Amino acid sequence: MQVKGINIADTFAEAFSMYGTRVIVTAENDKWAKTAAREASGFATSIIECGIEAGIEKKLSPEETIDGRPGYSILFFTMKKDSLKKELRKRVGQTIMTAATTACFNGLQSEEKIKVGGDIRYFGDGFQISKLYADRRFWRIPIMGGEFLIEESFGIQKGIGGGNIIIIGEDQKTALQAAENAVEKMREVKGVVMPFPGGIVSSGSKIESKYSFLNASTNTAFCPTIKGQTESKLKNNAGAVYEIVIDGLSTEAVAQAMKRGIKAAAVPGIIEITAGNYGGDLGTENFYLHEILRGDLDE
Amino acid sequence: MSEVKKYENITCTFCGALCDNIEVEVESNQIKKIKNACAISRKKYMHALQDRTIPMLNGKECDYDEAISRAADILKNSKNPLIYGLSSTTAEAQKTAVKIAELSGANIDSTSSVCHGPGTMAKQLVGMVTATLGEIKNRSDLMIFWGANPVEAHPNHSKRYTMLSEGLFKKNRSDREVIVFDVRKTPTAKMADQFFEVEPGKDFELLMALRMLVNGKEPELNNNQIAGIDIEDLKVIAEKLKNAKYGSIFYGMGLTMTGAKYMNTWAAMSLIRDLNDFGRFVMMPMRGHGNVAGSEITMAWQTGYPFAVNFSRAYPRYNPGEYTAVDLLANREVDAAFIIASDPAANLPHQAAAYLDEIPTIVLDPHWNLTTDKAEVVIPSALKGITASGTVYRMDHVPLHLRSFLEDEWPDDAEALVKIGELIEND
Amino acid sequence: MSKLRLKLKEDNPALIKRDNEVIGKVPVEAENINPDLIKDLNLEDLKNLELLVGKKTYKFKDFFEIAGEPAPEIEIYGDLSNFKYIGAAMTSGKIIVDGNTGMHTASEMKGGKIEIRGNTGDWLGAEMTGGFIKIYGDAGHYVGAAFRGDKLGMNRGLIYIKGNAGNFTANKMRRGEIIINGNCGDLLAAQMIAGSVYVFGKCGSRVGAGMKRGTIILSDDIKLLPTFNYNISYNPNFLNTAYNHLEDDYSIKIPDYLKSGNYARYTGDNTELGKGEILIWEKE
Amino acid sequence: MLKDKKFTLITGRTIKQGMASVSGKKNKNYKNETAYVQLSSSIMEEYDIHEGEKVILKSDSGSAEVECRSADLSEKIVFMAYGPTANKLIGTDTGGTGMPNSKSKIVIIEKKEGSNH
Amino acid sequence: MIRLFNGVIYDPAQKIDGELGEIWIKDDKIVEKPSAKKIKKLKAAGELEEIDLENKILMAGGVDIHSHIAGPKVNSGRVLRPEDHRRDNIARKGKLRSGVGSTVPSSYVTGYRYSMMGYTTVMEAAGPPMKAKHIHEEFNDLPFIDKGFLVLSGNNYFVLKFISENNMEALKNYLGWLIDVTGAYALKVVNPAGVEAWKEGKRMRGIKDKGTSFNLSPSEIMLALTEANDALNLPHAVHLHTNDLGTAGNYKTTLDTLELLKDRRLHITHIQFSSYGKNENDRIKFRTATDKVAAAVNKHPKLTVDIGQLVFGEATTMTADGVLEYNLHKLSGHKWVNTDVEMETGSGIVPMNYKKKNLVNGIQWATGMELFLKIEDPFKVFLTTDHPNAGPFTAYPWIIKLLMDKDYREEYISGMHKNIDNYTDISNLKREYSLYEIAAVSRSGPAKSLGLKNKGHLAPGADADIAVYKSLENKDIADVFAHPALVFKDGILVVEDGELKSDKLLPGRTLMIKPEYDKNIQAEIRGDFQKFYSMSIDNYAVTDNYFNKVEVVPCRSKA
Repeated sequence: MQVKGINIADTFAEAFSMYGTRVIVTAENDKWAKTAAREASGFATSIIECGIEAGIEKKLSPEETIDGRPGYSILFFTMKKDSLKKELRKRVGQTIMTAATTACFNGLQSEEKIKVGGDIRYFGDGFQISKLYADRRFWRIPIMGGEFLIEESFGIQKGIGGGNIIIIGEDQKTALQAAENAVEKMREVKGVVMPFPGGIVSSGSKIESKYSFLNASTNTAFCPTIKGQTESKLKNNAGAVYEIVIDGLSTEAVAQAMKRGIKAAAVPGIIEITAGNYGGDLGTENFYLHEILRGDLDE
Repeated sequence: MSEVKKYENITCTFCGALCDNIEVEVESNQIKKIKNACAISRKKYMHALQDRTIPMLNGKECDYDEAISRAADILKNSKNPLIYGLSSTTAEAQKTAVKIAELSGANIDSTSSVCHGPGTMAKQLVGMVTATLGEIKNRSDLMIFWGANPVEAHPNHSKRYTMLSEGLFKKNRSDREVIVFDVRKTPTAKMADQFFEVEPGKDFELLMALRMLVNGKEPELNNNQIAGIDIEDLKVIAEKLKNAKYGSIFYGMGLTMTGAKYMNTWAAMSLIRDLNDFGRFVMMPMRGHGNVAGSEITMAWQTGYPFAVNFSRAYPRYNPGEYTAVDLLANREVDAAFIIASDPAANLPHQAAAYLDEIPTIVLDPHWNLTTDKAEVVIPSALKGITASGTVYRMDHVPLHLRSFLEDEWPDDAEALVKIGELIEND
Repeated sequence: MSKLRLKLKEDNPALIKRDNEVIGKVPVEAENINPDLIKDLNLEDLKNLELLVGKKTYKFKDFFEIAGEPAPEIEIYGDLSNFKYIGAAMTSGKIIVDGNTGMHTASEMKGGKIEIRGNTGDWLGAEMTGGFIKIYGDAGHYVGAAFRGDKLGMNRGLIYIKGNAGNFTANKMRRGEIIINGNCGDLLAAQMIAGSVYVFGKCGSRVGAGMKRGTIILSDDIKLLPTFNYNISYNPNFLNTAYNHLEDDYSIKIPDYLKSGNYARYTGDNTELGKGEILIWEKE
Repeated sequence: MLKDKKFTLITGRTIKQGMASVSGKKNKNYKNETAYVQLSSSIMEEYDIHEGEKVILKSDSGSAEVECRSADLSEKIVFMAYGPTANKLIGTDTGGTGMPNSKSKIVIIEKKEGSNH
Repeated sequence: MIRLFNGVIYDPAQKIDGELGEIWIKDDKIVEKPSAKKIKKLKAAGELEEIDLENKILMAGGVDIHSHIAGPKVNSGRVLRPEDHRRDNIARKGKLRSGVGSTVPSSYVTGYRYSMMGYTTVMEAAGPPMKAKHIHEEFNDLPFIDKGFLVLSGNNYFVLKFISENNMEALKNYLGWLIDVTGAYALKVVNPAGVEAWKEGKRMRGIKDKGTSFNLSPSEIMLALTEANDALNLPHAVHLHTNDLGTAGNYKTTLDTLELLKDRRLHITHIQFSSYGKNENDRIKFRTATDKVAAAVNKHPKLTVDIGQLVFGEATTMTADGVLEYNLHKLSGHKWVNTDVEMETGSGIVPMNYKKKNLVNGIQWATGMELFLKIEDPFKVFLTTDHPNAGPFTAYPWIIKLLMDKDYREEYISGMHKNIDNYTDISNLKREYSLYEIAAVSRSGPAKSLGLKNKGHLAPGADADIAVYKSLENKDIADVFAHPALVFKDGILVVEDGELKSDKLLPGRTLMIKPEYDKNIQAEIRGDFQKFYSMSIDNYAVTDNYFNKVEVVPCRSKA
């Protein structure tokens, strides 16, 4: 199969079931909202070393937020509910509450909830104040900068972690441009984030290592500089490979993002667009690229 | 010719102090001599047998039984009657009045609602630390009168129970420090060691500030004064309150009727409660009418509630502001009234009392008063503590038995009420 | 949707007359005006539903001209200022009264909506635990309060009064929101435990006396009790959230000026827990 | 303007009112003992009122003609003994408590038309 | 006459344990079965009513030895708590007056609710002598049950004065006079010396120290009062509310008291509140100490106790032990009433809500249960909740179920705080009460302890106060005891099928005693009385007009 003349591998991205939530952070102005959102979603590329995966989903206008201030929505993902609560509490406490003028709200209405503000409130040392508006409870925590407002509970739901596409280009510049194009388009999709820096993974990995103390190592099959030394999946003319990893609140959103990404990445100079998997046995969800593109899912 | 009889330890029913040491000499069914009575009490005894009511229907004299039966009819046939008064009658009559209220689906309220009812409402919020009068006489080293003027309202109070009395541990005036808080320098204030003139309506602020000071906190100030009293003075007062071994506060309608009304008493009760963390401290409402305390007591054991009780559902419900006399009359919600031993035409706001002219009103009272003018039915009765016996409760809820020592032409309140009750019940 | 329409008869058994002139009105206990009860009745049963008039029992048909059919939505026309307990303890449905109502309207309400297009009496929404009350005119005393001796007043739900409210509004309030567009009497939120009260008009004396927790938002300056401390003049962000919620969820119009500018924050009552707050909007 | 000056009307017991009330409510003495107002002497001076002169007290609930007597009072308050005259000035609004404002009614003092002392 | 036949009779006083039988009632008494001839005559005259009980349970009417049902403190509790009554309304019905219920019911409702459980005799547990008229006034509005009151006498000025002067004769005469003039039934002693200490702003601990201006220890007071009680031949022992009541570790004070009075007649009331151990280093200071207390009770030859079983839910604590209520107020933050009564006593009131999941409340509950199960002789331990202190008396049927049904008890415990077993050993107790034992703890025992010879049994001569309960088969025990099939008071059927008959408002009797004493005591105390009381001694006595229907119970014959 080809998209705009670019070859699409007949393979699938192997993804996992994760728990996800959406956090809205607002501030007095865009500068501080963005600062907080970036800090909160920083160092959250992979649960393997970061404990949580996160990314900024969307910038929100004052009309779109509950407190009428500029904001951002951030998605967070972990494998287990417990860890989501734990990691989120750390991040909200350390990066949002500490950021000037911010407030923090739940952005996901769902049955299942985790207590975040309800735990962070104790930071108020007894001076915290609860407010209940139409069944949503908020906590006002006195801080040096004034008051930090945070919602008591955040909705969580099952989502997908690890959807991906791999873009193989003739050279680094072309591959990166294609990847950037892809990320830009994928960001238009609601309910997904690309948790790696700039949305792009430069150092992909495989499971297993020659060293017994490591359980992951560089993705040798896709490393262009050693394609002569080891078994490679790359053609001779491949100069650089970039991966885009997608976490989303639903299968549909992830598929939609992959589809948009592939289309946007299909530019001259790209050799092939493929996806990463472990043979299909580890993940809970397999996204077949051809199926996605055929429009089986939507469009 | 006729023999002179002497009675000792008679109880005067005028005020809530219920002095039970009156001596009376009687000859030919007339009071000849009175001892130990205060100026008001003396007048009361001397005048007791004058200005007596007779049974009346629509301004015309009638048989006693006719008046009774008309009263029963009015109560039976009304949809929402009011029974009011009760503070100057016996517990026996009060009990029966409650029964009549129940039988006739009435609202029943006592003069408590316009005197110390607010204190009872405050008690329902916070509780109350109190004592009998003798305990205060025996132990209290610091006595405070707050918006209370016993010298004019309870003339023998200070001699029998407080400043000037002889107690077990406190023997005389010099064993006690006395402070008065009031909006004007009353005769009681003149007997005190210290008088503080309170800005009218600011008792609440003052009490709350004292609570702060007693608990070691500083109240917020605008001009170094609270309720017209300097903060430095208040600090001294707070220390005195804390250092009292057995302090006591007597409060009057200067507290219950003003500003925050029952919340004033709530503040006072909260202060007194707090003060028991330091020493002992008690408070006492200066009950006005002789058996107004009894009206709350009897109503409470029969209905669970002290006043402002409604029986339209054949069980008691309670709500001051809804089932209280002033509200019911002023809002024109009742279609008949039974006034027992009270004079609302003199004592209630004019517009509330005026409604009694428009609805069938029954008055049970031994004397003519301003309300009897408004009554369709007037029922005479015997004189409590003179020609009628019965039970009365002092301001500190100590019960006393009244003994009658003269003959009367008319049955007493309790008997009249029993008759009315029977007529309604057996209808 | 079907509706039940009740129109109060001008001559009815609650009137107190003297020489054929109306001199007063006996209270009518109308807790049967409740959608939970009425929606499943047939018309005949509805006509015979009881109303207590003082101590005497009458029927709906003695008081109302009945139109429409029994339904979860009830519209009532007439001056019902002597009717108590309308909508008391209702859990669902809707009552609209085109006129006044008396005491205990929607007291102990649990859910649904009640709208009074006139004035109402004391104890509106007392001890309610849910639902939405909207009063176009004035309310009496003890809005959302606790009954005598009880520990907790209103506990969830929302009361919106476009006119004025009386004394002891939000007395011992535990949760929920009360919004008073007009003025408010004395002892607002006395002994409040938690919740939010907004007064956009003027306020009587002794606001927040004995309050433990909770938030009182005032648009007009007041004389504070000596038991409250000043903390700061600031623009609290949470109020944005609160105001948006009132406008979005309940269509309550918040005066624009309150949405910006500073509020002075006082806390107290310091004789009690001292964790209550009074936020007073500061004119320039 | 003098007439606009507001006073808090305090009603209360006096021993004479007490004595009169138990000596026949219909007697003139009871009426007399409950139909005067006490004012501070400075107010009397300010209003040019003489001891024993009759004035009109007005509140938002009613008005009453009363005799003036000077007393040791603050300038903020005027005092009347409990009774039917004072009750003409007391309103019926109990503020939901059952208790009328018997000690916090705001009154103004008006000189009687054509009064001539 | 009435003949109740085919009843399964439980009458521990006569050692009848579930035997099928009949009883005969004439007027207000249980009588011997008449002769065949007489029966025939009665039948012929239509003067015999025969009721087939169809194997239902037949017991004497219940006797409550300790309950706060009337008088100033109870009434103050009523006034204090409109919220307690608001949802529990009883409308007037027939001749039955209206009222309100819940933990501090109005007087009529108190009578109704006792009667509706098959109880016919109740002792008001604490009356201040100076306000005795009030108690008797309420008694006259307390229908369907016989009642008496225990007069507070442990901190009374004259008691303390005579003891400190070692004038035992005056003490005895004074107590006799006090009972006589107040119309009381027995002597109640509450926290001796401790109540006076509270008034003086002092605190006491234990029973040995002297701490008030009277310079007496609780021990000295208790020894003197128990001696005087015997000297007066009062039918009931001194009814004691121990020192240090309600505090962790107070079992030691209780054991000291039992040791001090080991050869005296004694009743310790609501002993549950006096049987707590203490964990010094635990956040939860309380634990049960029922092994030691029950052992001491089992050993004491002249002792009876009632439990004061805790019931979860609303309660209104009220006692003459003022300092205890102050402590409860400080602990709970709830509203608090205190009334000091001159020269005599005091009282306090604090509403409470005992929670099943609360560990301390759970330990208190277990303490009561353990004592019930560890005290061996059912004639020594009686069913009470110290109404309304540990809970309302209306919980008796539920407590009976807990005592009779081990499985239910275990299931109930499983819903309590998870650490309950660390502080109690209730889970290890397997004893189940039999109906015979239930009859003992709720009727025969308390009647015997009170010296009420006509009560608590079904032998000829007894008052015809009778409760008939449905048989327990396939029925909920609590439900059976809450809704008697029939209740007779004074031989009159007042309850049928758990419902009060509304055709009459039957007044109960006031039970009192008239001990012998030297009447000159009144003259002896007159001087101090007139000086230090606020009322005249001539107005102190409860006069006959307060007594509606009186029964004077004879004192014990002189040894």
